[in-house]
Amino acid sequence: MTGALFAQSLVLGILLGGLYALLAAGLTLYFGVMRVVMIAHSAFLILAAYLAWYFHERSGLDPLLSLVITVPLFFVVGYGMQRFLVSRLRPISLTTMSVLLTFAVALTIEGLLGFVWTGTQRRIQLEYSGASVEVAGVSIAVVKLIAFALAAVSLGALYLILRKTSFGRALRATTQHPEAARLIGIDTDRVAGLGFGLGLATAAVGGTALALDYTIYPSLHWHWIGPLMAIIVVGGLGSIPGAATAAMLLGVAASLLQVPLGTTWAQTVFYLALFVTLMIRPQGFFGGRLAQRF
Amino acid sequence: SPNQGDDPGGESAGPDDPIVIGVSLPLTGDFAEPGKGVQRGYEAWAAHVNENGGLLGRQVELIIVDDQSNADRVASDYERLINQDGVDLVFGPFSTRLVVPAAQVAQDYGFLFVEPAGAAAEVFEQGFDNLFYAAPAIADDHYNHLAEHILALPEDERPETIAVASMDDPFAQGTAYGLRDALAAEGIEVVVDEVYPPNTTDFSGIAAKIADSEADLLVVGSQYQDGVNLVVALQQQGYQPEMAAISGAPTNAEFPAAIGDKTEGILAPTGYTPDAPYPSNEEFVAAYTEEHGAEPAEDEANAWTTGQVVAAAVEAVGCADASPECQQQLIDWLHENEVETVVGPLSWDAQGRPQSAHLIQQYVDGEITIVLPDDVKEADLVHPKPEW
Amino acid sequence: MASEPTTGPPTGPAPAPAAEPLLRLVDVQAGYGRAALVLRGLSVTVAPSSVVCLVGPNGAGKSTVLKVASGLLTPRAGQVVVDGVDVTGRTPQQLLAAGLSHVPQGHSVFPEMTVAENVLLGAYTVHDRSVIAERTDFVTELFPLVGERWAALAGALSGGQQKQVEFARSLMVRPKVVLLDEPSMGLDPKATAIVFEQVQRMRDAGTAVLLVEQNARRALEAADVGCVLDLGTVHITGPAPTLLADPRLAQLYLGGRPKEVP
Amino acid sequence: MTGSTSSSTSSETGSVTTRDLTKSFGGVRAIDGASVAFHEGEINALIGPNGSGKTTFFNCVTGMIRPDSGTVSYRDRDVTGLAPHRIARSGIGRSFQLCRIFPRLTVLENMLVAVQPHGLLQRLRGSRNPADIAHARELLSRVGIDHLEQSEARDISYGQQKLLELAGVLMGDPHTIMLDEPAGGVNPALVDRIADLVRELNAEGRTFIIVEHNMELVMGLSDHVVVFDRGRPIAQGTPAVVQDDPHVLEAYLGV
Amino acid sequence: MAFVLLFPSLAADPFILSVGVVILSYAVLATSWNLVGGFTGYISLGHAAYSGLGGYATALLILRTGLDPWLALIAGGLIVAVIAVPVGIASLRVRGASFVIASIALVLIVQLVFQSWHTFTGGSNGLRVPRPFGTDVLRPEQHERFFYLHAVLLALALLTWWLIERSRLGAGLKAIREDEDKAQALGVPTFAYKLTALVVSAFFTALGGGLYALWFGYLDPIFQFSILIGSYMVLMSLLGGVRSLFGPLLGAVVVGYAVEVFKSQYGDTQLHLVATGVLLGLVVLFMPDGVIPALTSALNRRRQAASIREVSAEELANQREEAAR
Ligand SMILES: Nc1ncnc2c1ncn2[C@@H]1O[C@H](COP(=O)(O)OP(=O)(O)OP(=O)(O)O)[C@@H](O)[C@H]1O
Ligand SMILES: Nc1ncnc2c1ncn2[C@@H]1O[C@H](COP(=O)(O)OP(=O)(O)OP(=O)(O)O)[C@@H](O)[C@H]1O
Ligand SMILES: [Mg+2]
Ligand SMILES: [Mg+2]
Repeated sequence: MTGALFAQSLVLGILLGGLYALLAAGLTLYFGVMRVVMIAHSAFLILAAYLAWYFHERSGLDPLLSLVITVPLFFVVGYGMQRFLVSRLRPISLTTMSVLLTFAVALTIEGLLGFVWTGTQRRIQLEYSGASVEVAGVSIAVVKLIAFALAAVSLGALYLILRKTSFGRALRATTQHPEAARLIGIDTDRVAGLGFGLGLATAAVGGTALALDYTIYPSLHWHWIGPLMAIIVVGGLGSIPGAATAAMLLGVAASLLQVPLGTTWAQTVFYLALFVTLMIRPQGFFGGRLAQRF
Repeated sequence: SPNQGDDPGGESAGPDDPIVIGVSLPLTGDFAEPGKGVQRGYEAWAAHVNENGGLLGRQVELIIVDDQSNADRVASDYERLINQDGVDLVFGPFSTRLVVPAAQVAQDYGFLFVEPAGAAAEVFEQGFDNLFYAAPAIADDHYNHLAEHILALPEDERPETIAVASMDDPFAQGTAYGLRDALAAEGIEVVVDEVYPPNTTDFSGIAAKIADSEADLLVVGSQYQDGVNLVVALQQQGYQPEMAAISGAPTNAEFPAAIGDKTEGILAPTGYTPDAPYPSNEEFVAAYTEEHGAEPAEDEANAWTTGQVVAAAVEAVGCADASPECQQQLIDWLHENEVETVVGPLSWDAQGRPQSAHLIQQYVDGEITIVLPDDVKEADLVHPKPEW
Repeated sequence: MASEPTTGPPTGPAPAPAAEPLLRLVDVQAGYGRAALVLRGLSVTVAPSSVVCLVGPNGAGKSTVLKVASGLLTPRAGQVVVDGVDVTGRTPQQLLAAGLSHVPQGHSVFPEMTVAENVLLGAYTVHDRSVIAERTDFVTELFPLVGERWAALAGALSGGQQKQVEFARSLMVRPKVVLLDEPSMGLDPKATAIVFEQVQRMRDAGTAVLLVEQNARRALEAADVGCVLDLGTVHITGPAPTLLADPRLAQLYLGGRPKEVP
Repeated sequence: MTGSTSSSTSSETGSVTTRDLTKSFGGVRAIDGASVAFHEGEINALIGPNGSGKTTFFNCVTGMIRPDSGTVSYRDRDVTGLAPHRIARSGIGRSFQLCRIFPRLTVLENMLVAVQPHGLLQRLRGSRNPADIAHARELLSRVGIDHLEQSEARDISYGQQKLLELAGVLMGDPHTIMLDEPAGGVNPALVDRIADLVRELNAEGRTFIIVEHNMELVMGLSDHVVVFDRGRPIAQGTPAVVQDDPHVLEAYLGV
Repeated sequence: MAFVLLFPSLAADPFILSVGVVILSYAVLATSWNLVGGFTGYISLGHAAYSGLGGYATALLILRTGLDPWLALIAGGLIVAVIAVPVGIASLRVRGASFVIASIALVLIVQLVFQSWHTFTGGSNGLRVPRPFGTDVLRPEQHERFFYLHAVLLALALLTWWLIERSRLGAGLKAIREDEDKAQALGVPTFAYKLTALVVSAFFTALGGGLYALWFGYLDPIFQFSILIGSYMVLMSLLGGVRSLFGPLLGAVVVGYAVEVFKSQYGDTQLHLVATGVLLGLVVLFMPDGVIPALTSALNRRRQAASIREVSAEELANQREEAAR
């Protein structure tokens, strides 16, 4: 591998890792604060990408502007999804049943996308699609840079909301002991709904970022589920910093490994990391701060 | 829908009953886009035949079902078409990945199986004797004219290095590797050789490798959108090859729309061109354009060709029913005869491989134009290609 | 109060209410899901500045009474009245706003949050920072453990320590009515003493306390009124000392060998 | 059945014995070099303030957590670091402080789980054999919840769950029974019955190690008391001796 | 039972019969899945890995070693069972969500490997599986034979489930589903039990996959190792009820039938996905225990035991007194 290729791959890995980080953070949020495994996250991601594409197609405006619509929209949809679907699951089997419920939602979204926009692959055609800036011999595509910036900003905001606000505390309390949370005056229904909305809002941002530089099609979400799921386990279910770090590391690793191994084998790094994590530290490298008590 | 369910054999079909033809196509799922192209081609063919007095004086009727791009479904579809819907004939589905299981069912029931899309070499190595590919050449031979042309270039113009990237798909790989192997055999160095899974959306890594290699010739075996993505990613990395041969994507009408004015100089093999001088082609282009307001593309043409091939056999043998005798006669006839089609005269070897070659097209001044072989070319091949 | 006819061993009449009761459950019927009724027409009244203690066998419905009172469980019939207002069917948040707080049975800390976060969440509905600071100081002094393990995850504490945190958390608000479900369970003698002392202080501050305890003798000693609950109804209501003195009752519900606790 | 109830009841052999047992969690030393011996055939009590390491001690002994250092032996056999089910099979049954039952199994099914024989063929035998069921019913009635036999365990009250857990432990027919706050949340009248049950079982030759904050119960029931503070024993002996120990008074009873 | 035996002679045409084979194959897979999912509550969305591996193992054994197809089938099942051991050791260390994710990862990784390893697996070219019966056995007759073969396999899987269900192993597995630590403290060797369940389940799943491969005759990594197939197994089991013997079978019949209906109903749109999604969602929301338990509990509602005994005050006093004595 030449030095230039190494540098280029490294930068590509970091850019990709940023996007993974945002998406994985949303995914781990549901789990960390709601014990819900949200398979449909990437389906919503694709939905947001479609909306960005459609918005661009119709208005001719920059797809980034669609965020003004999709972020609030997704927030509301997330709220509704928690309140009307997820909250109906029985607490005792919440985790496993939520997998199936959100799987059903994912299928439904995929089907509707296919119904409305057919299975045709879509891609936003922008003035600056092929543009890039060159820094020290490394070309960085403008669209990737924008996507990365979007990811970084939303990730930071998400972290601050969860850690520094009383809403964040209430959200975590709600997951950990809903009954006690209600008894100390937290409107758990609302809080859980808002938390879900927040998670889904990250999918809106991620989807728009995705639409800038990728082809989209209805079944594309399957392609994202695997790596994202692996990332949140490696990072520790529920840990946002964990998810972000794991996303970065694995994004870079996949990008670098692709040079000697090729695309397909490089993909396996996510899953290998997952199994290695299970063997060495099943609770993930950041999560599970609390050792099991008996 | 036709009502021959009670009489699957269909031997006693009267002269007024329509000839029912069953097809399973990927109308949803991964192969939906080309699948729909094939559907348009089949439907246009059927309409055209019916307007012109039908087959053997009978109308034809298509039953098209959706296999969801799924191999399990495609087999079950033909099972149903043959047994439950009592079709008289079947046409093939789309995509190499679906052709094999479908051909198996057809063979088991003794049906003739002419298909518009299973071009990979492996398809013809499975021992099917009922299978015929209705296009000029199997995947590996698509670039034959280009390979000859490159090897005939003067030493200083000849590319010295090749970068190859192909989707992990028998058809896409077949085309790309046909060219790669032909050139490599003559000593041109392959510096990058990448395969990516069909669902790949991020091509920047592959592009980085290709850009880093600075290969003279870029060979891409793509389906459609992956080709677009790879080209954009290569542009982002500032890679400028002397020659770019991309199968699959560029023959799509949406390709120039997707990458804008960066198409100039891209080469692509095609089995079909609306401008081809073959007698039936004008008829086809006219009929199709009238109905759809656009010229047919390759998928539509292959479907139409399938119809033509089967029709030729039916007219020659004089039967069109599900009975093994009739089907066997049709098969035998095709093995021994040549058929005039919109892609030229076709004949097949014992395994069903067609014996012609593909045309090579190039984007010249924004138009996709035939540049090879010399006897049918509309313009000269531009080399080296302009920057994208 | 206690106008219900009582069954079971006769006891003296209940003492006259000191003031308008702060909490009244009237003829409450309640149950879980579609299952049979757990509470079958039960009434309890708690006056300000008084401690009412519910005792009874396991599964009698004591916790269910508290859940109905705090809105965790909606009764199928009957009323819950807080400070003269019918609050039947309101949510726990609304009831907390109305001045009623409930410390549930078992463990209810937020395990993956720090002790600090747990305690501060107790003041979720309080917005005055100085009040929060003052009460935080108070509880850390009361339970030294809370201060010592301030930054530790609550789930990492021992069972009894968690109960201490929980109780400390409940002291962050000063409601008019407090429902305590077995607050001393799992506590060591020192902590138990602190809890009962706080119950006294709440009463002295005018709060109405409804206490459920299996540490029945100790609880009745601290209470004004005792109610014996069995099979979903109140069987006996009376002044706590009277109940304690009743040998048959003691034998049935308070353990057979009345002995002084060291 | 794996029980060995007929074995020697001499208190000469140690029951559960630990040597220099240590376990820390992060910065917290939950057990700090504890060397303790519990007496075979007796009712032992383990008391101490909240957070003194009693539950952690139980967890180390029963293999639920692995001690950082030190050894655990059971009836003169080193069992340090064995998997929990192995320790259970060697004859130690335990209950949990935060009551653990199988919520969606019925009360009776909860009981039957505890019958886990050795050997594959044995395991493939039916789990609902009449003898086991009769035994389960008898134990349930001894703790007073036989009427709940068909209820799902999650639908019974907290105290009832504790009783179910106790009965479940007994169902495994363990030789040594470690109970973590068996009386917590249990009605006093029933506590008396539990005490009687413990005495009966002890008379049959079973050893008990009981963690409890109910001093009345501890002092009335136990033969041998160990007092923990900050992860190590600070006193041990008969109830009378321990009760008057100044350290104990200061650290635990708070007088 | 009788219906199953008679089905081939009742089937109007070979197509119906082939649908019957597919449904039975679903039933085999769902029942096999339930051996681990139902007992232990470890929800595997990646069981397609085992069925796919079973198919490939069978095919590759026949093609590369020339083994008799039926021996290859059984050997394939055994190989997959062996593969399941390390997979289980790695993934059964975590519960709940992590396990689900690990199972998804398993099927994705196997797909990548089988797709990439062209020389061995045929990669994206797919793999033709030689027919176990000679060419003189016509297709309809093949369908019939495979129908019975699947029925036999299903019966074996059901029998195994039934045996485990009533055994102490089964009691232990169910305890694991509820509370693993507690089960361990009661002497249940939880890890060994979980692993046993997974391996047995993988074995039957692989046999199901292998048998299907022999019937279908063609393998392609994309279709073999798909999450969707694994999810169908879960859907079918849940729909019927994971805690009843015939639950997965019933689920397979319903889902298999529904798939055909949705397809013919919604033809060439993606609405069939929507229909499947909505069906799954409804089951999860309204019948989380499945159809069979929902029906039985509706029938038995009256028998539900009251949580509090009905006794008069008089009896109560007596009772308490007696108890106190
Ligand atoms: N979630 C529930 N679902 C169904 N039944 C329940 C539930 N919780 C309690 N019960 C039943 O209601 C009755 C009363 O339970 P409750 O928890 O109020 O008893 P309790 O008096 O608090 O007992 P304890 O002293 O053991 O805590 C019990 O018989 C129990 O079986
Ligand atoms: N999993 C854990 N992670 C971190 N710290 C722990 C953990 N388990 C126990 N500890 C700490 O170890 C110490 C001893 O806890 P343990 O539960 O053994 O106390 P205990 O004697 O049982 O107390 P109690 O009477 O309250 O039940 C406590 O300070 C506790 O915070
Ligand atoms: Mg209670
Ligand atoms: Mg403890």
